[in-house]
Formats: sequence, structure tokens, C-alpha cells
Amino acid sequence: MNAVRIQREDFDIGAELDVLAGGRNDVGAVVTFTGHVRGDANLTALTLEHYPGMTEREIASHVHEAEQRWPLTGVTIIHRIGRLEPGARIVLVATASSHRQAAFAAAEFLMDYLKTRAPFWKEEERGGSKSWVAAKDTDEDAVQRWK
Amino acid sequence: MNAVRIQREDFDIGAELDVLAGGRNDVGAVVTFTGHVRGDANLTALTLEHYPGMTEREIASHVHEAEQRWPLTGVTIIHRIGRLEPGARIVLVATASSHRQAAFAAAEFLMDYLKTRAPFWKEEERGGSKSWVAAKDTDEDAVQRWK
Amino acid sequence: MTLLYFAWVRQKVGTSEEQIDLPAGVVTVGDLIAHLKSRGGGYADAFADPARLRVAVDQEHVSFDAPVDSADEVAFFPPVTGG
Amino acid sequence: MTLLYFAWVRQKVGTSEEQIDLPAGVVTVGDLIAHLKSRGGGYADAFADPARLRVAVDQEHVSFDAPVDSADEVAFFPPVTGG
Repeated sequence: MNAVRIQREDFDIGAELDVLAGGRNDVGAVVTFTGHVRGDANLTALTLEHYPGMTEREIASHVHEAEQRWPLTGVTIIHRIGRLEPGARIVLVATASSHRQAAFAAAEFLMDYLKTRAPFWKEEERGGSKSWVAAKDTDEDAVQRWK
Repeated sequence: MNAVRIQREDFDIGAELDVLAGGRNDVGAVVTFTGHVRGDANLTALTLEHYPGMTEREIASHVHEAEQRWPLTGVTIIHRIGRLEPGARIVLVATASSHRQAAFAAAEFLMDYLKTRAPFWKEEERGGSKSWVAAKDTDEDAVQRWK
Repeated sequence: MTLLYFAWVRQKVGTSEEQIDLPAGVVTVGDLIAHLKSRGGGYADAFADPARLRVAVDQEHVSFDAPVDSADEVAFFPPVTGG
Repeated sequence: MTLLYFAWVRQKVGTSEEQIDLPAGVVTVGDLIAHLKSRGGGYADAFADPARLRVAVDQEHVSFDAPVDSADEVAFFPPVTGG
């Protein structure tokens, strides 16, 4: 029951959760993470670029690893690409399990890997000028805890 | 931007997240936890009872504590009472923050406290017989990590 | 003073709420438990094993040595199982 | 072999994709980086500081000592910033 999608369109969290957990009674816990574009320091927009093919492959391999580590009944990952303005949703990670700790841990694990291994790049627009967002050491530190 | 509700009715996660994070651009991360009734071992239904007044007070005090510990832009907690069948949603904890670690940690903290401190009790129905659910040591262990 | 009972404590004592005047000498939660247990019947059953009970005084979790003599509301219930 | 470039690497080299035949002696990712840098212009700029680059061979993250001589697709990009 896993789904991985890279898309320009926004997503509907309620509808995604209905697919992930609806109509079944073995799901006790669903955790979602939604990332939004923050509007700090006069950000006008972010434009997200990705590596088609590798992205899906990389995410699928981390979903597989999450399934080895925790008892999951399903995972949904949606990552948007293209130009996104402040407030817009960027990414959804949703994990379903019988147990809450598994759902929480898997969602954090998948987010840490998305941030540091999935081939997406963000370009910022502030007023008229554009610049590529630099990777953060804190994200790399976060992913190291799963080793 | 906090909301705590105890109610019989189901809730709409998408609508709750629109209230929590919609129309603002300081939210970077939203984490939700949704608890569902699991249908294991021939469970027919759960009936949830609570202590009106104390429940809201206890939850509000833990939301306040979460706000002291992490930079949060808002918290929504909805807990259902009454009779719920397998698959039904029981509880929603949603946390919004500028930062993903804060949103994840606060959601886990609030769930651990809801499980062990908020005055709710579950009675199970299996076929014709009813019994009160016993508290789990693992839930008490989970809450101890926040001390 | 109002006494409240929840879950199986409520079922054993047979009521969810009652008003009482504290007898002389009842100062702590532990004293009140002993007093209620001495009523016999469903109360003796509900309060037979205090280790299975949790108590809130004026809607705050307390231990058995907490005072009840100036409380408005004391609630007895099993360990909680929400979430 | 297909070479792919993303983000500022793409902007500096001026293309997102190209086909090349590997010159003799180019065996590892590091060798390929040195070769591309030697082209000068935008390539020299993009590959000036290899420590800023990340590389995938056939869609797997690899280090600079990984072999490229039997690869179908090699991609160069900055550290990722999704999520």
C-alpha cells in the first residue's frame, strides 16, 4: 500500500489518508509530515528541480528500508516540484502502522532521508534575484542518527 | 492558535490543517498523529469515557508545556468519546512549527502525555462481553523519556 | 464535597457522582479511600486494592498522601487509557 | 554515456544533458571530473571545486573513486535540498 509521487500539483492530505488508512482495521496509528514554504526574509518563491528516475528510485529504496526497520502497513510520499510560493505545501510523508512509535519513527526517518539523499534542489527568489539553497549541516546530522 | 476539543463526532484532518497552517507563511512543518481503533482479536467496538473539565485542563497544560519546550506556531488536539468501531479515528494531535524536529517532538510528547495523563478510559466490546482496557507499561515508559 | 467515579470504579460503586461531608479525621486521599472502603458493598470492592486506583483532587492528579480536607472535588478512577 | 547536470551545475555548464564517449584513461568519477574541468569555460567553473559536487552513477549516489567506465548515466549536482 505504498505510493510515491513527484508532481507539480498540490495534494489533499485528507484524501491521501483515506487511501492509506481507510477501509481497513489493522491501522492503529497514522503520522503525517507536511513541509510548507516559509516566507522568511522576503522570500518570493522557491523553485524545486529534481532528477527524474533517480528520485523515485531513491525514495522507494528508503521506503523499503523503513519497512525493514518498523512494522508499517503503508507509506505515502508526495513531493512537489516547480515554483511554490510562501505557505504552499512542498512535501507529504505519511506512515501507517499498528503502533504509534513505529509510525512516528518511520516518518522522521523518511523525512531525514528525503532532506539529504533524494535528488531535489531548491532555488530561492527574493525580489528579483535568484540563488540556490545550500544544504544544511543540521540535516546531515539528523540523518546520521539512523546509521 | 491552539485548539483542544473533546467530541463525539469524527473530524476532518484536511480541514483542521487548513485552520492550523492555512493563510500564514511562518509555518514550515506540520506533523499529525491520528489514532484509529484497531480491530484485532475480534474487537466489536471501543467506548471512550472521560472526565469533563479535567480532560481539557490536563491537555491544555501539556500543550502549554510543549510550547515552552519547542517553538510552535499552533497545536490542535481532538479526542473523540463515545462508541467507536474498528477503523474509526479516535484522536488527532497536530503540531505546527517553523522547524520539523520541533513539530515531530511536540507531537510525540503530546501523544505520550495523552496516553498516560489525560483522563480517558476505554471499554472494549468483543462479541457480547465488555471489559475495561488496562493501562500499558510501555505507555508509561514512553512518557518517562520527557522528564 | 463532590466525589466522582469513572470507568470500573464508577461501575463498582454504582454511581458516577455523589456529595459527602468529610468525617472528622479524614485529611488525606488515603484517609478518604479507607473511609469509602469501610462503607462495604460496592465501595469495599472498588477500593479493595488502592494500588489499582488513581486520584484527582480538584482536577489535578495527586498521590495518596495529598490533602483532601479543603477540596471541592475528588475523583477516583483506574489508570487512564486514552489516545 | 549520458551526462546529466542539475541545479547550479547545470547552469554553469549551460546544458542539462549531453552524450559523450569516455576518453581513454577515464576510469573513475574523479577522472571524469578532471576531464570535464579541462574543457574550460563553464565546465572549468562548474568543476573547479569538486568538494562542492555530488555524483550519481546509474542513479546511485557514489564517491569520487567509483568506476564510471561501464556506466550508462552519470549525473553531477550540488548537495540535495529537498523536503
